[in-house]
Amino acid sequence: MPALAGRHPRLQSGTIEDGAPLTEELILDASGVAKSYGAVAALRNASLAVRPGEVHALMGANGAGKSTLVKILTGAIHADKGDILIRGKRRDVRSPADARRAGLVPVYQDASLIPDLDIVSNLRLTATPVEPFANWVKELGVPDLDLSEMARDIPLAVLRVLDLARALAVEPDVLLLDEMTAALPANLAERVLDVVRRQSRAGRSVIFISHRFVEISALCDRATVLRDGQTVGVVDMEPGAEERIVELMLGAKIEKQRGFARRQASQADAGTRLSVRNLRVGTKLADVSFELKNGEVAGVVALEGQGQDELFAALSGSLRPSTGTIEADGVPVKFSHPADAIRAGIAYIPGDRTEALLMHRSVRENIALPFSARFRNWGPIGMQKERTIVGRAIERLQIDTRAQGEVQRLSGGNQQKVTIARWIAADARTVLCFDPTRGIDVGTKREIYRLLRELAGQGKSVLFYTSELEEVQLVCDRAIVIFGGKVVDVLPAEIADEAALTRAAYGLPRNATADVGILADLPATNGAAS
Amino acid sequence: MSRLLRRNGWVAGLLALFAVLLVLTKIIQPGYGAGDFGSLARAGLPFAFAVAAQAVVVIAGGIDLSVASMMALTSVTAASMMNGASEEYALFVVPFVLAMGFVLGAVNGILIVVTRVPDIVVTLAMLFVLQGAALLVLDAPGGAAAEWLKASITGTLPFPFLPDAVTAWLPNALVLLVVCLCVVWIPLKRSRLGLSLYAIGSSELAAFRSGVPVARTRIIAYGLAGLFGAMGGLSLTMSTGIGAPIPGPYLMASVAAVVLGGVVLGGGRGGLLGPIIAVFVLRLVRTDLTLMAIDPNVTSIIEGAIMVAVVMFGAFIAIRGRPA
Amino acid sequence: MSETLTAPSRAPLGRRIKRFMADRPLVPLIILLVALVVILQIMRPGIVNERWIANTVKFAIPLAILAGCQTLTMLTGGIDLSVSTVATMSAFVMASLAGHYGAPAAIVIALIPPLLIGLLNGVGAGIFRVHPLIMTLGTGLIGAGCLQVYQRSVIATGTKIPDFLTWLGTGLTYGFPNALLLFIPIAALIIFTLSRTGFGRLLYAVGDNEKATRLSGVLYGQVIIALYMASSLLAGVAGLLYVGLIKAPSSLSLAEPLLLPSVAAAVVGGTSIFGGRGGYTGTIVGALILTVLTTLLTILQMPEGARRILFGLIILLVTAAYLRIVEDR
Amino acid sequence: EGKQYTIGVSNTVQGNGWREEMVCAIKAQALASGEVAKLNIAHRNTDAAGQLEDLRNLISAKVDAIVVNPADPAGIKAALEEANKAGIVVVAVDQAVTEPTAYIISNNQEQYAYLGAKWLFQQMGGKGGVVYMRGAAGASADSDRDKGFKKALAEFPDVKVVHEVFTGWQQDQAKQQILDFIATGSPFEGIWTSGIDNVIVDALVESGSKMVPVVGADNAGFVSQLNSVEGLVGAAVTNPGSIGGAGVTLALQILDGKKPAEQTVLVEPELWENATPEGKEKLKSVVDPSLSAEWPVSISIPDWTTYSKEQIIACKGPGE
Ligand SMILES: Nc1ncnc2c1ncn2[C@@H]1O[C@H](COP(=O)(O)OP(=O)(O)OP(=O)(O)O)[C@@H](O)[C@H]1O
Ligand SMILES: Nc1ncnc2c1ncn2[C@@H]1O[C@H](COP(=O)(O)OP(=O)(O)OP(=O)(O)O)[C@@H](O)[C@H]1O
Ligand SMILES: [Mg+2]
Ligand SMILES: [Mg+2]
Repeated sequence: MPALAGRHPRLQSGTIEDGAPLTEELILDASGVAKSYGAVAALRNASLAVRPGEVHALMGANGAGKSTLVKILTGAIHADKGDILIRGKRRDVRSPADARRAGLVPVYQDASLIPDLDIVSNLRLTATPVEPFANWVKELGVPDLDLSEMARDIPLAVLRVLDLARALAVEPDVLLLDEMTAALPANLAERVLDVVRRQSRAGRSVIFISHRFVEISALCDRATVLRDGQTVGVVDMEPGAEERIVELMLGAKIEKQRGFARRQASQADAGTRLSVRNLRVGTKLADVSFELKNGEVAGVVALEGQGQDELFAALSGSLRPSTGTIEADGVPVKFSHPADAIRAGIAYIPGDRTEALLMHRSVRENIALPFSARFRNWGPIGMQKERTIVGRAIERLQIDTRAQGEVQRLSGGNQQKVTIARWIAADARTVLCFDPTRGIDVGTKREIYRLLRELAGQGKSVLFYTSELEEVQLVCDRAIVIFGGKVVDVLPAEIADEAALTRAAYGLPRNATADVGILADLPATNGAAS
Repeated sequence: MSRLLRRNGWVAGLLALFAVLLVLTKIIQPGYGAGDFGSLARAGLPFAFAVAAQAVVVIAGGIDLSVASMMALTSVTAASMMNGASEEYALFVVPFVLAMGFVLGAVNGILIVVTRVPDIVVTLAMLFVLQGAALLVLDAPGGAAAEWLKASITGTLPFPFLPDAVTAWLPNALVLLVVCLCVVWIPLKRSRLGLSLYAIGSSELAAFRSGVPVARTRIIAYGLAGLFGAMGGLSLTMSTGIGAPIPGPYLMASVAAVVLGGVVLGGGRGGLLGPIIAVFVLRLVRTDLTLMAIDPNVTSIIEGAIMVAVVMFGAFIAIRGRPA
Repeated sequence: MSETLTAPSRAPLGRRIKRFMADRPLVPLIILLVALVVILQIMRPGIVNERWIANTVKFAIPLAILAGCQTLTMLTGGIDLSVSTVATMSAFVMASLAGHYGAPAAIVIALIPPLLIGLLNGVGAGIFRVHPLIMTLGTGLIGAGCLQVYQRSVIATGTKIPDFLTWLGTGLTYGFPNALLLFIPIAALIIFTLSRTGFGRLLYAVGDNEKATRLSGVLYGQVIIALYMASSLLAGVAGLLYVGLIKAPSSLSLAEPLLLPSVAAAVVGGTSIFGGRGGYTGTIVGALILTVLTTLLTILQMPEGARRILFGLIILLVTAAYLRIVEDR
Repeated sequence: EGKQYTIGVSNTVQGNGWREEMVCAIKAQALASGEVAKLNIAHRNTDAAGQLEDLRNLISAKVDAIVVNPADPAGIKAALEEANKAGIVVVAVDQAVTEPTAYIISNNQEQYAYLGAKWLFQQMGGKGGVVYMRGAAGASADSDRDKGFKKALAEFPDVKVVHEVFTGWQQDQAKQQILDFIATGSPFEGIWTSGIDNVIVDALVESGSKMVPVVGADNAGFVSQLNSVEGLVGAAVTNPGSIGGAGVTLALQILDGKKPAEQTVLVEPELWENATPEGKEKLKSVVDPSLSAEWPVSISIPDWTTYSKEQIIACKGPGE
């Protein structure tokens, strides 16, 4: 079993798997790294060996310890045990600034710009040269960035890009990208992959963390797999390697992903749950009309900034629409606060889990939060009843509750599950899911897909925005494509493959025969073109 | 341009408010002139330094409850050192006291960093410690101040190129304040250290990840607060000619003016100018209330109401200004 | 939830103790309290007797109630600096009316101004989003001014403290302060509210992540208004009790000296000033610690300055030691 | 009908019974004199620097005279000098000031402490332990009183201070301090207080401790305790808040051109005790339940104030 191999992964990778000589120079070589938070062991015995010029994937299920390892390597936290060799020399990395001097530059899982400083000041703070930064930003697909804008006014996806550009601008020997692409729409993600590839071509190394296998196989040379805080294997990326990685990650074989049973045609006229007409919100969402049926999962597909944020905000009562109507079960509704939407049975799960969670509170309190919201529930809580309801939701989502005392100690994926569990427990009739699988491992993703289908099976309706186009066919009944603030197409799941969705997302007319190719192939063509 | 106004709108508004109040004062008391304005500047001096001290710390994401005690301690130290000493000796006393303020302030910061006790508790403890120290230096008001020090905040200096009518409105106290603050703040704000102050106030984690030496920056922030506090203490000694070991009402006033001045409690936003103008607005309000001979008991209602109303108004614009 | 954190059986003893304390933050606090009492007893043998304990408890109770206001508001990331004014106000209004309208009516009327100030605080902090520090500072000033004006208008009528309040504030029954009759239910109510009611949960939730509560349908303004009104009401009750204890009905600065200690008691008791963390049991012990500390310093014969220095240092030391023990990082 | 003056008042302690009475006395005397058109009162909690500000504001307001209760004798010299230059008559009440042009009408704080302490030590039979409960650390009135106390102490070598604390002139603090001290069981034969007196008597009664002689000020609450509390021997030393009214009278006299021979007029304290029959009579005659407990009962000063009791209680100045 690979678990045994974890003790000497370097040996294994050096001798057995690719036959390269042991003496080959490694730019980064970490071994025996361990880190515990109280009773929770985030890392037990992790190792990672990176060669110059390679793109090295760091894989693992949610909570496996990837982010923890990145933080240790870059001095953001300190390991309890372990050796870190940089260019063959032992080095005690004391802070991110220290790591930078050693040539290790990270982009963490969450944005690291100072919210109250403008971009220029952020650059000056980190002594980042402005010129290369600006070039990288352009390169990464953000053409008209105003450098005097405050970081807090910038949307998350762009912030991630800026984080990356800032890292690139100092020309790091090792770039560590922790779920860099998770919050990005496909067009921006593509650019990132492109840039990473060019880094490796220039002889620099990249440590790349992602839960998207397409990206891993298209980009990486090797992958180190973590499970429960241990390195359980190092895999060369060759055809079929995905299977092996998944196997190592989960410790058992899992069946191949496939579409889930969709709504029967006979249920098609189950009645309209939500009907949105001529909705216009702010400047981004111009005119959107669609219907959401009972028992339906409708996917929303859009490039970055096409108004999807505003759509979800308006439907959840966070933003007031300027014109248009929303009807729930045929009754016109007006929301001036999320409480109104919730009363109408509409729950919103934001993509950014830090917006949804009480980080210092327990899993239980997080899940039970909506119960207490209404004034009439401010009184005593039925603890027994709560325990059962919450327990059921935890079980249904298989939340890892080892660190349930404080949600912040859960891994990203488990945190995401808590945000969903809340509304399962609250039994919301309609769920607005904004990119719920952002930064979630395959196993968990599949659970979430199943869950959404299950909800639909119970007659509930789900509006599902995703930045991963393949998910549409895995989960949705229909795809609603938004472009320039308007619905440009509605595709039934059968024909909503990535090619069709991509075309639609760019506002191109539907063309059944056009072969756009799968996403993973695109960068290659791109690279050839430029 | 519009961004400039948006970012500095609060300060501009305060400045306008100050101008309106000045006009109002002139209407209430037609005799109000440059000399009275000089009194205003002198009255504002200790408050302005207290507020500057508080502002630096608040921008860096903290709070300093020991400002007033720091002023009391530095004031009695200066007054007792100068007691019976020669005029020249004060030349040594001033830098000594300033350095003492910086060091004691830095102690605040070091304690926060080392003990990891929340800033509000550390500075609360230091409030008692510094106050106790002040009582050990002088157990009753006393001491003395060098004549040249006392003179340096009275009257006006003739400025070259400026007509007397203008210099009359530039009292020495005001000039001293501006010089002291600018000497420290302007180079600071332009430096990486200045950015770091804002950074740790805005997001400590992000600052740390951006390579800001968080602990050191925090210590320096408190050190600067101590330095400004010492300036405040000296200004007390300069205006009263003595040192008093019981802290004056500078703590609450500094917090109030910092917020009125547009510095966000919690850190990362605001500057020094706003709070300083806020100090003078509050002083002028008091002058007006005195000039109008308002019932003394009503004045504290009015002061409280103004504080609440202005901040509520600010909040109201902020809510209205939010998109959609 | 401690039940999931099963400590590995082979952990060294020191670590196990530390973890035990981390899960029960009250234990180290109580140890600190006992340590202070022991020091006191060593310095003045015989002082720790029944009568002294009763006195200490008597003085700790009003402080603990006001610190309760701070605990509740701090949980949401706020603070209530108007409590001392509010307490003084209710005491003075009650004392000035008791002669005319009788004690019950006077007490009821006396609680109206606190509620109004609480409402104002809540509206400012909850609806207009003024920082609570500023809001409560401002309303405190306004309240103090109103009290001064009011005092002028009733100066001739004289003041009176109902016997019932004196009994409650100063009396002992079987050696126990009568004030416990009021305090135990109040404390139980606060603790129950925080741990077992929807409102209590919301306080923690709002303090932790306001945006998340909004998305869960919580009306922030509603919670904050209720909170500050509750805080003011508590402060008003504390004022009534305190005037019964001190018997200085005409003082316009009656509870002023309790303001900073009330904040200190909450913080020493482990409540985070940034919201989301803490509880009332810790605050109660914190109030006792501060009261004992005051005694300790009164007993010490040293210059006033040195005494204050020591007070500050001990507060710092206690909090730092407590954090060290509780933080299991 | 004489001239109509505007008088400015500056006071730096708010919410304390003694100071409130002082302000009311100023108002009442201004009204009773018939010579004052308007009072301009700056009355708040602040320090010497704050008082400088208030005084300068009063100068800006062009008042004819200023009655000031100084936060510090030396600290406000600069503004008093400016006032003098502006032709404004300055009268300091309650405490002296160092500015030579200012007139002073004041309670003699040193004498206040000396008188009470001496009586107390005699009551104690010239020996034993005394509890010394001072005012606010660092206040100049407190250090003046300390001088008087020490002077009396020097005359009684067998009297020892067994406990010295600063009450900060706070009722609650004083009460807790004395209860703490009683709890230690240390013997003591007398208590001297700097005017926070009634809570001390309460504490003695509540704790069931043995009654010892107590010296306080002439606050209404304490005076009534001296008349009514079983077994309490004590003395009230007068420290009239009505000194403010006297200040107004002095200011008006000066404005009318009747300058006093001396720059400083000291109002000497009296001592009312309940140890002798004559003393008891005196105390009975001054007790005044209609006053709030913290107001001194000596609401007028013969020769200096002309208002009636109703006027000072009404606390209305001219034009109100
Ligand atoms: N500050 C913390 N306190 C306690 N436990 C923590 C803390 N940070 C991480 N952990 C725990 O360490 C483990 C590893 O977390 P980590 O964030 O490294 O996982 P990950 O592999 O990055 O997962 P994901 O893919 O979900 O982001 C998790 O079980 C998590 O609960
Ligand atoms: N949201 C998306 N969903 C699916 N595919 C996308 C999305 N965004 C971009 N793509 C794919 O990525 C490819 C690159 O997009 P891009 O807009 O960069 O095309 P381009 O015109 O070739 O621009 P350039 O030559 O400047 O790179 C597109 O062909 C498109 O298929
Ligand atoms: Mg992670
Ligand atoms: Mg292209």
